[in-house]
Amino acid sequence: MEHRADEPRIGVYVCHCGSNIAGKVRVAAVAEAAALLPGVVVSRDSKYMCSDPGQEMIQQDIREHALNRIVVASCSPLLHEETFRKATERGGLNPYFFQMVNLREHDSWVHEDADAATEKAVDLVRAAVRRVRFHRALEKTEVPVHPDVLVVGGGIAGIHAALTLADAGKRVYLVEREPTIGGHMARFDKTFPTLDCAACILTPKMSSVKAHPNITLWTYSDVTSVSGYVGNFKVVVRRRPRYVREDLCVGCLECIDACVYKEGRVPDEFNAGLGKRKPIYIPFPQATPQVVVVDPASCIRVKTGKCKSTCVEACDRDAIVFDQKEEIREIEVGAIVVATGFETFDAARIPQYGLGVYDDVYTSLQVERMVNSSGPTLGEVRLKNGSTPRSIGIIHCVGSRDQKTNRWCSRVCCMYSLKLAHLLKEHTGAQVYNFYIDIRAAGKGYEEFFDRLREEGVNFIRGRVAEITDWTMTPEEEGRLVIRVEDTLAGFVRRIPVDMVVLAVGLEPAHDAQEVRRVLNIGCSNEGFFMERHPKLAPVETFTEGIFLAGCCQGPKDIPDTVAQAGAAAAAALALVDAGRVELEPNTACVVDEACSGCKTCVALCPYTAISHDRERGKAAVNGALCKGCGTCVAACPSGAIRQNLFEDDQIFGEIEGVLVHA
Amino acid sequence: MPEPWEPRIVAFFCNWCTYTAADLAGVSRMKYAPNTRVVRVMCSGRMDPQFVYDAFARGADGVLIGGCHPGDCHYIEGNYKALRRFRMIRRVLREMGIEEARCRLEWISAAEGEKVRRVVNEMVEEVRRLGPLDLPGRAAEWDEEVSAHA
Amino acid sequence: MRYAYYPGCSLKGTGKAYEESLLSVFRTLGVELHEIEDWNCCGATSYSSVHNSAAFALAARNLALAEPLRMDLVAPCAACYLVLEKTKRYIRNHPHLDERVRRGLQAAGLRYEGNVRVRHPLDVLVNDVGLDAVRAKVKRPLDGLAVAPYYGCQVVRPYSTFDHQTYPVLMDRLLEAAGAKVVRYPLKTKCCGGSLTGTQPDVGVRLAWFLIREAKKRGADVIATLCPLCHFNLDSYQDKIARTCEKVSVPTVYFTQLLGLAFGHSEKSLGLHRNIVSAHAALASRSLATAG
Amino acid sequence: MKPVRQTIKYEAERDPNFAREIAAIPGCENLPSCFQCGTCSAACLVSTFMDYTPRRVIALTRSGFKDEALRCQTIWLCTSCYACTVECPKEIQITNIMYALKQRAIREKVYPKGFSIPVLAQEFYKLVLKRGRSTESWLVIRLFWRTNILKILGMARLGLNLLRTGRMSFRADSIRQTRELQRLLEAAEAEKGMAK
Repeated sequence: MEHRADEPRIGVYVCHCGSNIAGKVRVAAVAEAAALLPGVVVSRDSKYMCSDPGQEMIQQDIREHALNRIVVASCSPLLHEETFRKATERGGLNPYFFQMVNLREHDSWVHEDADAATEKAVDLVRAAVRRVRFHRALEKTEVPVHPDVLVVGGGIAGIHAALTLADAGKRVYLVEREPTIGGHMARFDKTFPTLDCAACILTPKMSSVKAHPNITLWTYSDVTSVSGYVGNFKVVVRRRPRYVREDLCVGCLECIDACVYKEGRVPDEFNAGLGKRKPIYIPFPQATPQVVVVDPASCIRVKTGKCKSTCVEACDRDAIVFDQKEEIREIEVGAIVVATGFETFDAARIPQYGLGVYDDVYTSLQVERMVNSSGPTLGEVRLKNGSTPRSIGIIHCVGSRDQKTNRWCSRVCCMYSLKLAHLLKEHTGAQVYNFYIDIRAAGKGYEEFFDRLREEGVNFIRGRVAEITDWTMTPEEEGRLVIRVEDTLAGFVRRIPVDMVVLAVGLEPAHDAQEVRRVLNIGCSNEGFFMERHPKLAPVETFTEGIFLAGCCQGPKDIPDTVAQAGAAAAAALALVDAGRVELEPNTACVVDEACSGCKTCVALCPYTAISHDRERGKAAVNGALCKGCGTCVAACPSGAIRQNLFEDDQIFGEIEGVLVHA
Repeated sequence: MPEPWEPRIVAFFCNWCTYTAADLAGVSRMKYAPNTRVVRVMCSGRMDPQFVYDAFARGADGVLIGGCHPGDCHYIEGNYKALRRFRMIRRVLREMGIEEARCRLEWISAAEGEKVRRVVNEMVEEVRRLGPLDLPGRAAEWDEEVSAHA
Repeated sequence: MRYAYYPGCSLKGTGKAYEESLLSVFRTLGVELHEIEDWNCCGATSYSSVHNSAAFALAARNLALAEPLRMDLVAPCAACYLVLEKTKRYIRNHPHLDERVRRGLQAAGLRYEGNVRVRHPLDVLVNDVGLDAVRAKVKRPLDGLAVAPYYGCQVVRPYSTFDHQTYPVLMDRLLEAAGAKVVRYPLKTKCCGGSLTGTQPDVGVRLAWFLIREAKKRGADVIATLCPLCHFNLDSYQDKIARTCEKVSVPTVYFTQLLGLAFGHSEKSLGLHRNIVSAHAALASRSLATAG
Repeated sequence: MKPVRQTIKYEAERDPNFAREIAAIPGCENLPSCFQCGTCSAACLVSTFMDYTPRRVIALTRSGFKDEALRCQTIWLCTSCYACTVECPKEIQITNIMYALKQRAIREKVYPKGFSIPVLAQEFYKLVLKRGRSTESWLVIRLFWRTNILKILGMARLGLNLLRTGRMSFRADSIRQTRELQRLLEAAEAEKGMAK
């Protein structure tokens, strides 16, 4: 056994956290009770322990009272453990002679009775006091960090993060599932509130990705496994066969013309099903990379092997290769930026809105393509019968703010609905009605854009549409779609006949977000978006160190916010890989040789193969670099021969005893 | 006058899921019974059966173990190990005449603050129905009996 | 197939034809109904307007009477169906209410343990008997008969235990199985006016008019209903609609009457003679009228 | 010209407990969640004729304007078709709240005058209490006796039609165990401990 500091001299600090803790827990009484505990030399309560004066107080007490153990009872250790460890260290102690008590999240905020909350606080402080005496000085462990970074997802978030990192001189792997990067933004026509064209902003960035010497772009590829730990991830990427050699194809599109299908047959994903494409296709003219792709689900050659394969003949570079197989690539990276994006709500789930039932009901994404001059209608807004709509209804919050579908506000629909209202009015001169519950125009220049729309004569009706129907009552309704809505500001129900309906669909987690989360070992919030480590203090970090979030995979957000967050994620990743080394929590396990019987129980248990059996000595040994500190082996060792730093048996028994023994 | 008895429950929460969920319950200001005392471990796989026995021996009326959902363990499969051990712990407790409801294992993800509230409240009520376990008291009685017979 | 049977007040009065046609269709399909002894009024919508727990206790008496039969309970009237289903759910989910209802039942020497499954004949016909079995019994398909399928409200709302709550389709499928041409009818679950036709005719009759007018526009020969109140409102006020709204008329029949016709039963045995706006001419125009 | 009325509301006119009392009734729990989107009103066919839209009734109830909520016609025009309830994005069971308001209006005798619906409801209640079943003809006669005897003459034709088609009789139906039923209803209505 190593040397333990002599008699413990413990300092206890109970934080008021303003009124957050003191409003429920009688902090002075807690400090008084703590003062009576064995080993406690100093016990104080203070308004804000995390503030400079609070931390200074700890440092001063360490010096003045020769304290050798510190307990701070304040908020969650996930928030401020590091803060107080540093304060302890500045006071001249090893930072691990510190223990934190969570009086806020686990006590004052969740209990109503002040007596019970105070009693609980005293118990928890007593437990920490009993625990901290068993703490020991630990060395910080540092590991080297691999300098490369992986970015998963090639929408605007992934593109921006990849470019930022690459510009900083880091080698970046950008992995995208679709045949092209660009994501949802590539499908938008204009962007709010400035109405600059989405393609004009995005496509230069897409080209930069392709051209950047530091970026390796893998489209039509999936991340299938991630192992390792912060600074040292091993990633497996599966590159699906696109039956076209990327190194040879120049994007001349001769093969598409030559396809045995003379017309497109398959609903075109990029145009949200408004157009048709062939089995061999390029998603859109500026697709990056400029390489065609063969859709195995519709290509006769892939499905049956029986096709004249006119595409192959048409290619003078022999780029089309039907025997292409999937490729598995293994890479090592120091950090991962996850930017896997979102999906839009399937409006057919709300049959009241008639998507798929009535001809002229469209989703907002379809309308983005319709108003786009390079879209399937070349920017013409036409009804199914070929005429131009005279009136158009835009329905906000489709699938959002609804207990039966998605509870959350999708944040972008108000603004993109305003944008579409403007564009549709511009394209058609129609009367445009926006049906909204609340207009959420909180962003720079957004409210001004809303002002502009009203000035342009767009009608705003505050009410959630109950139904779109072809049940008509008056001559002017005949042959049109009738929107039933309460004009809640006027206070009565209205029937408004329109020719075209636009459903402003909300944002949802991608359908496979749960699988992606498992591969990456990160968490999801209840609604299924990836969860950030802390909404304010660590908004792009995840609970897995070294993995960062950008864009809508973390929650709905617009393009400016997405780009800002992507920049933040890139900066966080950069800070990690640029440092070259990362400090690890020293909570690893180690074998106490004298007690080890060499039974090997632990060896099989370790999920990281960090434990080996030294045959010569007949003992187990933990590789500290591989151990991640779960403590599973510690609990399983029949001889009690494995110790987990920071979570030693004595420490935990001390805590158990502390919460149960009444002082 | 002796204070009315209140169940004392020691909870062992894993750092990544359940402890964070309890933090979330706090941030969301959910209210639940004040009878639990949380001991943080990095992983439910760290749960040494001795922790459970020790808690009961020192006077706990119940023990709650919280880990990540199956498949979601931060350490890949520590929670499966915890589940295996938990089954064994329960068998031992049964042998000792300690009711099953006094020891509970729950999967609570970091997003499930509401589940922390529900599980804690449920467990406090169940244990309240069972009444005090008071192993230390019983042990003292047995000791007396034994010495009386001696 | 055997079921407990709760006819409800309407099927013994204004909705007699519903019971007549239901029993005769079920007989053909080999479905037995056992009417529960001494059943009472379900309370409908009016009772809930006066006293809450008493309304649930009133309905619960029927559940208590049906429970010993150990069969699913068929309730053809939409209001009865809903009230029984709602009562079942409310006493299960609200302990305070359960206690009051229990106390009431006890005072009448009864108890209810929560084991009665409430069914609508449409549910039974589609899900228990099955469309194939129905098709097999069709002797005279309703060829060419254009039917507006009108479900009304309370069979599908709020619980929608067997069909969509706003866009149900099972009656469409059933009538198609009998050979009818079902028209697309966007008002299939809109309100018929309920009791307003009597109490606030200026409101109720207009609602019935909306429904009849749209059925006409969609080319329906008849409107099919599955609720005695819907039938009453659509059938009985057409003269008033003609006077106050518009001269428009479409006969209204029970879906069971249409099935019965397809099975070869006579109009009389199905109670079609009880209609105020006779469906005879509409049926005759598609060569479906029967003698007597 | 319509007389000019004061429309401003003072805090003293509000019943601050009203919303809580209504929300405490089984099935009315979600009242506080309303965000006033008006889906209920637009889903309601009868709202075509209502004095306040259902959304406004919810707003009045939630804000404690009890008098307005209880005296409005809307609650009596609700036919319980549940369209609002199934469409509500906040899963508020508006139909149940309408029932709760009706019960309260009858208890406090504040329903609109000359409105036959609440009268029908009470007549129905009495008839069922007495006989265990409802008979439409009896109900109609009782109803018009109490509201407008002249109206019954306008109904004569419908009555004749129903008699002709064998769908109406003047013999009131009844269950056998009326005594037991009355005891049942009394016990269910009674507050705890008062049951005989």
